[in-house]
Amino acid sequence: MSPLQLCLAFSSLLFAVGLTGALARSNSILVLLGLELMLTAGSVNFIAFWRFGPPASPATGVVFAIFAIAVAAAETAVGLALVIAVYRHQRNIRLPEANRLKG
Amino acid sequence: MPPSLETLWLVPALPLLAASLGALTPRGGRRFSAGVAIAAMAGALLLSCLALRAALLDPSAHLVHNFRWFDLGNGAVELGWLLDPLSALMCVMVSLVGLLIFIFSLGYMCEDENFTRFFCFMSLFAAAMLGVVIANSLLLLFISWELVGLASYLLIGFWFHKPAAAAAAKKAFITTRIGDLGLLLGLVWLYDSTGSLLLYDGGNGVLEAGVLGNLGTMALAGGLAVPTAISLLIFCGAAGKSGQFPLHVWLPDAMEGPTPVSALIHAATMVAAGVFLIARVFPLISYDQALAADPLHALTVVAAIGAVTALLGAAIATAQSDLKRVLAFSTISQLGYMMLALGVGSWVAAIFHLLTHAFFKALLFLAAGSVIHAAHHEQDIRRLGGLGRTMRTTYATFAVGMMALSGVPFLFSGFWSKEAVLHAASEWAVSQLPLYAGLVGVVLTAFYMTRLLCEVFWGPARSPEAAHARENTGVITVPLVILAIGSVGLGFLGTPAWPWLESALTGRPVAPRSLLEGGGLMALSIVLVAAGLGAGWALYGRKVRVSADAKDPFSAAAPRLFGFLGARMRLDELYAATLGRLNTLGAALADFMDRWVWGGAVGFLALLGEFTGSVNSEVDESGLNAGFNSASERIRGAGRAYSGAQSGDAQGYLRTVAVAFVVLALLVLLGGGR
Amino acid sequence: MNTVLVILALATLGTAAVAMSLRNLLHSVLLLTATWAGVAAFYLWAGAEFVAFAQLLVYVGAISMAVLFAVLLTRHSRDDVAAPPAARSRGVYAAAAGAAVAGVLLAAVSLAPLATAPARAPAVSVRQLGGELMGAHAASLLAVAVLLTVALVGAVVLAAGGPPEKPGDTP
Amino acid sequence: MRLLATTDSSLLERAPVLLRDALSGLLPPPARWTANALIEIVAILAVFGTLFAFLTLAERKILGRVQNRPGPNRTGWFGLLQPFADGIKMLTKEDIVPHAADPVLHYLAPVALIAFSLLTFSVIPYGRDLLAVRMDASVLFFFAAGSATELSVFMAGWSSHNKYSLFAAMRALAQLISYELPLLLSVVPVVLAAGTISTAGVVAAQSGWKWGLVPHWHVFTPWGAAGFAIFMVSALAESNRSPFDLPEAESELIAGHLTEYSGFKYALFFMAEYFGMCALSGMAVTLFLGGWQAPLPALEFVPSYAWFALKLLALIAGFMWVRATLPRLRIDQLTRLAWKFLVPLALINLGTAAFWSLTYPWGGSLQLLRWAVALALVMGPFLLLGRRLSAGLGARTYRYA
Repeated sequence: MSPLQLCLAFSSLLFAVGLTGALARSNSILVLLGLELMLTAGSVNFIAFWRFGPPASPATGVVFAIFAIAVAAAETAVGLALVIAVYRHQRNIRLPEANRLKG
Repeated sequence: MPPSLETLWLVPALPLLAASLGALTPRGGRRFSAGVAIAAMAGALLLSCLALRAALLDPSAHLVHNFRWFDLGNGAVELGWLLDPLSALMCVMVSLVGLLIFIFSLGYMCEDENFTRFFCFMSLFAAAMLGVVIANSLLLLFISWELVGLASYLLIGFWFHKPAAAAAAKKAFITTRIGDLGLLLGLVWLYDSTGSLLLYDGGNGVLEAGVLGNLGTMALAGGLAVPTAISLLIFCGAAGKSGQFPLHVWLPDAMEGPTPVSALIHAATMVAAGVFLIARVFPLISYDQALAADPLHALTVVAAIGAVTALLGAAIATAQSDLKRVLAFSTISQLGYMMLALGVGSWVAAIFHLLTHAFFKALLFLAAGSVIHAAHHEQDIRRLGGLGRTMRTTYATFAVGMMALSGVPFLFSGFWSKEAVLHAASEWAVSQLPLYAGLVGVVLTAFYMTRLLCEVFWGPARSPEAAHARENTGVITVPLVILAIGSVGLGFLGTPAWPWLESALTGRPVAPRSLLEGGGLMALSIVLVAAGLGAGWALYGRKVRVSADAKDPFSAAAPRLFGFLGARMRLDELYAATLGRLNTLGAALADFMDRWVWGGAVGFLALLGEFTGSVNSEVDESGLNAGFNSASERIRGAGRAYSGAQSGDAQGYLRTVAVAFVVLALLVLLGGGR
Repeated sequence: MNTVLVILALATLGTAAVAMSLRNLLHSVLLLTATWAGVAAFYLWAGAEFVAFAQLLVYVGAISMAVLFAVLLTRHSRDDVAAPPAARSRGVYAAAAGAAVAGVLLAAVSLAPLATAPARAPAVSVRQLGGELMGAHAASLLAVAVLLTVALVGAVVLAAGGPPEKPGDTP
Repeated sequence: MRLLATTDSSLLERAPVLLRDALSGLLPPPARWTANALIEIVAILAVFGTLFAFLTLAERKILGRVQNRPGPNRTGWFGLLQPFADGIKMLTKEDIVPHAADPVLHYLAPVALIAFSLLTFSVIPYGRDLLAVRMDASVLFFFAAGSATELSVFMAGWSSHNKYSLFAAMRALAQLISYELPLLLSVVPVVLAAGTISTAGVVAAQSGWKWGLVPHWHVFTPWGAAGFAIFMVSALAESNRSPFDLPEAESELIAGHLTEYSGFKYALFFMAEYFGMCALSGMAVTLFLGGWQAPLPALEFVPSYAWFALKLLALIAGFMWVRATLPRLRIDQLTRLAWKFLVPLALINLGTAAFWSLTYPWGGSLQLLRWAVALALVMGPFLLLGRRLSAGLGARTYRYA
C-alpha cells in the first residue's frame, strides 16, 4: 500500500471511530468529542494530500489544516457553551433527553 | 516619498486613537478624555498644516501612497491616501474648525453627564471625516463615508432619551442611506467596468485619462453613457449627505443634537462631504461633456438640483421660528450654491464657498449655541430678544457671521465666495436659470439673516430666560472670535484681484482679473443684498417685536405663504402622503383581495361543495363511507409514522445522515466513481 | 517509513477507540488528549511542523482544558463523571453505522487512482506560510477571524445565560 | 546543533562544542549523531539539575535574608550542602499512594509534568553555538510543550481524591487558561517585529547596537518594554509562583495538588516548578533581552553563554524577590487581572508593535513623532485600565500601626 493510501485509511478509520462514539454515547460532551475526532480526521486528510498528492501551491494543505484547527476550536467553544446551557435547563447533559422540540 | 505624505495617514489616525482611548475611559475621566481629544485634534491640525505646505510646493501633482489590502481571487483590493492641495486644504479646514468646536464644547457640554462619550463620538467623527478627505481609494472613501454617517447618527441621537432626538437620528441615518445605496451601486459599477477604485494610480486610476477614455468608449446603458450613469449614482450619495433637494428633509431634524454637533457636522464638515466628493471625482463627473452621443450631462443634473435647493432652502428659512432651524435651512441653501457652482463647472468656486461657509456657518452655529447656553436652552426666536445688550461678544461675532453669510460687500468672505459662484453661473453656456435662482437666493438670504439678527438681539427680552441671559466664559467666546476673524479674512484668498486659491487648487497660475469685468454682476448682487437687508430691516428692525406672541410681520403681510413656508413647504407631509400612503394602499389592496376576491372564490367553492355534498350524501350514506373511513385512517397512520422520524433525537438524525452518506457513496462507487 | 506511520496510526486509533468506550469521562478526555498528540506526531512525520505544534497548542493546551472544565462544571457528585455506557441497541446501531462508513471509505481509498508519493515533503517555511495566509488566503483569513470572534462572544453569551431580569429594566 | 563552531569566535566561546566533538569523535562516524544528541541531553540535564539544586538553596537563603533570618546554615559552609541533604531525604522517604486515589493518573502526573517541562529546554539558545534543536517554529514548540504541563497539574489534583487537591485542580485550570492568553499575546509582537518564530532568528534580529551604545534588544522599544512586563507577570502565573501560587496556597488548601504526594514524586513536582521558572525566564531572555548577546560591543570577548546565564540568573532573582515581597492574590482578583487588564493591554500592544514596524522607515524628526505615538499607545491604556482595575481599591491606612 502506498503511504498516501495508508494515511487516508488512517484518517477514515479515525473518522469512523469518531462517528461511532458520537452515535453510541449519550453524554453530550463525549458526543462533542466524537465530532472533534471527525474534524481532526478531516485535517489529517488535508495534510496527507499536501504531503503526497501534487500540491496546488507549496503551502495550501497546511493553510487549510490551520483553518480547520481554528474552526474546530471555535466549534468546541460554542459546543461546550451549549452543553453548559443544556445543563442549566435540565440538570444533566444526557443528549437523548434533550428533545423538547420533537414533533 | 516626502515625510508629510508618509505621515498623512496619522491625520485621521490620531483622532481615532483619541476615540478609542475615550471609549476606554470611565465616566469619571472627563478631563482626560477631553484633553486627549483636543490634543489629538491639535496634532492633526499640525500635521495637516505640514501636509499643506508640502502640497503647495507642486500644486499640480497628486502625491499618492497606495498599498494592497488583500487579494480577492485574482483581483486585489487596494487602498491608499492622497496628498494634493484639495485634500490638504480640506484637512486643515476640518481639523481647525474641529479643534475650535472641541474647545467650545468644553464649555457647552460641561454639565452633561456623558461628557466622555460625547468627546469619544466627536473624535470618531473627526477621524472618519479626515479619512474621507485623504482617501485615494473610493473604497476607503466609502468606508469612512459610512463611518461619518454612523458618527452623525450617534451624535444626533446623543440625547437619545428625548424621543424627538431618537427619531431625528433614525431619519437622518435612513435618508442618507438611500443616497449611499446609489453611491455603493456606482462604486460597484465603476469597479466592474474599470477594475480599480483608486483615484490616482500612476495612470491606472479612475480619474486619469486612460481609464476615463476606456470608460467613454463603453456602450450606452439605458440611453445614458456609462460615465454619466456612474456619475449620477455617485451624485445620489453626495445629495444624500449634503442635504440636496429630494433628500434634504433629515438636516433640519438633525438640529435635535447638541449645538456643537450641529456646528461641526451639519454646518461645517459632514454636509460638505458631498460637495467634496463631487469636487474630488470632478474629472469623472465632468468627463461626459466630451461625449457627443450623450443626451444628458451629469453636471446639468447637479446644477439643476443645486439651484432648486438653494432657492428652496432660502425660501423656507424665511419663515422658521426656531433659531437653529433657520440656520439649518440656510445651510441647505448654501450647499445648494456649492452644488450649483460644481454643476456649472467651477469646482474651485465650490470649494472656495465650502471653506468660507464652513467658517461663518460654524461661527453662526456656535454663536447660536452660546445664546442657547446662556438662555437655558430657549431656542424660539420669538421668546428671545434683547440679547445684544447683555451678550456683546456673541452679538458682535454673530453679526459678523450674519454679514458674511448674507454677502455684505468687500470686507466679508461670504461676499467673495458667493461672487465667485455667481460669476461661474453667469458664464455657463447651457442656461442662465441657475444664475437667476442664485440671485433670488441672495435677496432671501439677506432677508432672513436680518430677521434672525433683529429677533434675537434687538428689542426687549421677551421671556425670563432671555432676561437672565449673561455672556458666557472665554472657553465659549474665544472660539467665536477666532472664527469671526477667519470668516472675515478668508475671503481674500479668492478675490478676483488675487486668485491665490484657484491657482493653488488647479496648479495653474491664474491671471488676476480686475474687479470691473463682471462688475455689472457684482453691482447687481450688491444691490440685491442691500434690498434684502432693507426689507428685513423694514419688516423686523424698524419696530421690533415687543411680546412673544405678537404676530410676525411677514405672516401679517402674507399669511398663506408664511404658513406654507413655515411648514417647510409641506414636503415631509408630501413624502408621508406619497411614499407612506403607497404602503397603506398596497396593504389595503392585499386585504381587499384576500377578503373579497379569494375569499369569495373559496366561499363559492365551499357552497358548491356543500351542494354536491348534499346531493351525494345519500350515496355516501349507503356505500362509500366505510371505504372513506378506512382510507383516512391509513392516512392518519402514515402521518404518525412520519412524525415518528422527527424524534428530536440529535443522534438519530446523525445516524440517518451516516446511512444516507453510505448509500450515496455506494452509488458513486458502484457507478464507477463518476 | 511506513512502519512508523503504521505504529503512529495504531496508537492513535487505539487511544481514540478506548477513549470512546470508557466509563470514566475524565479518563476518556485524557486519553483523547493522547489521541490528539498522536495526530500531532503524524503531522510531524508528514513534515508539517507548524501544524503539528499548532495542533498541540490548540488541542492539548486549550481544548482539553476547556473540556475538562466543562466536565467538572456539569456534574453533581464526584462519581458523576462515570457516564453510563451505551445502551445495547444504540451501541449496535452506532457500531453498524460506523463500520459501514469505514467500509465505504476504505473501499473508496483502495479503489481511487491516487498519485504516487513524491520523494520528499514539499518544504514550506513559516515565512512562506505567513505569506500565503496574508496573500492568497487573506480573505478566508479575515473570515476565520470573524468566525472566531463571533464564536467567542456567542460562547460567552450562551454560557453566561443572559442578564438577570430586573423589573423596570424594559424601556 | 551546528557541528562546526564558528572559527572567528574565541576559544572559550567554542569550548563546549569542541568538548562535545572531541567526545563523540572517539566513536565511529555513524554513531556520532546519536552521541552528540545524547551528550547534549546529558549536558542540559546536568546543568539545570545542579542549577535547580542550588536555586532551592538560594531561594531559601534570599527569603531568609529578606525576612531577617539566616536561612539554612548548618550543613556545610553557609549550608551549601543543604540541597544534597534534601535530595537524600526525598529519595529515602516512603512513596505514599492514597487508597482511594486513581493510581494510574496519580503516577502519571509527575512523570508527564517533568517530561514536558524538560522538553521546553530543547529550543532555547544558550549561546552562539549552543542550541539543542534548530527548528523553524521553535517558539511555537516551546509554548505547545509548556501548555501540556497544565494537564498534569490537573491530573495530580484530580487523581489524589482529596477535596483540597480538587480545588487546587480547578484553580490551576482557571489560572493557567487565563494566563496562557496574555503570555502568547505578549509574544506575538516579538514575532511580528523579528519576522520569524525560530528562537535563533529572534536572537539574531536583536543583534547590533544603535550608536554603538544601545543594543537593539526588544525591551528597549516601547512595545517591547510593555510586552516584557506582560510576559513576566504571566510567567509568574504560569509557573504557579507567588503571588499567583493559588493552586498550592498552603494557608487555604493544605498543599493544593501536592497534598497527597510524598517522596520522590513530590521532588519531581518541586523540580518541575523550578524548571518551568528557568525555561520561562530563558524564553524571556531570548525574546526580549537579546538572548546570549553582550550589552556592549566592548564586552563581546566574554563568551555568549556567560551573558545568557547572567541574564537568566538576574530574572530568577527577580522571581524570588517578588515572592518575598508580594502577598498572594485572591482568585477573583487573579482572573480579573488577567482578563480585564493583561489581555487588553497585550492586544493594544500588538497594535503598537504593528505601528512601530509600519513606521520603520521614518527618520530624522519623524522618529520623535514615532516615539511619542508609541509611548502614548503604551501608557494611555495602561493608565486607563489600571485606574479601572484598582477602582475602589485605595491604599489602606493603618491608624494604630
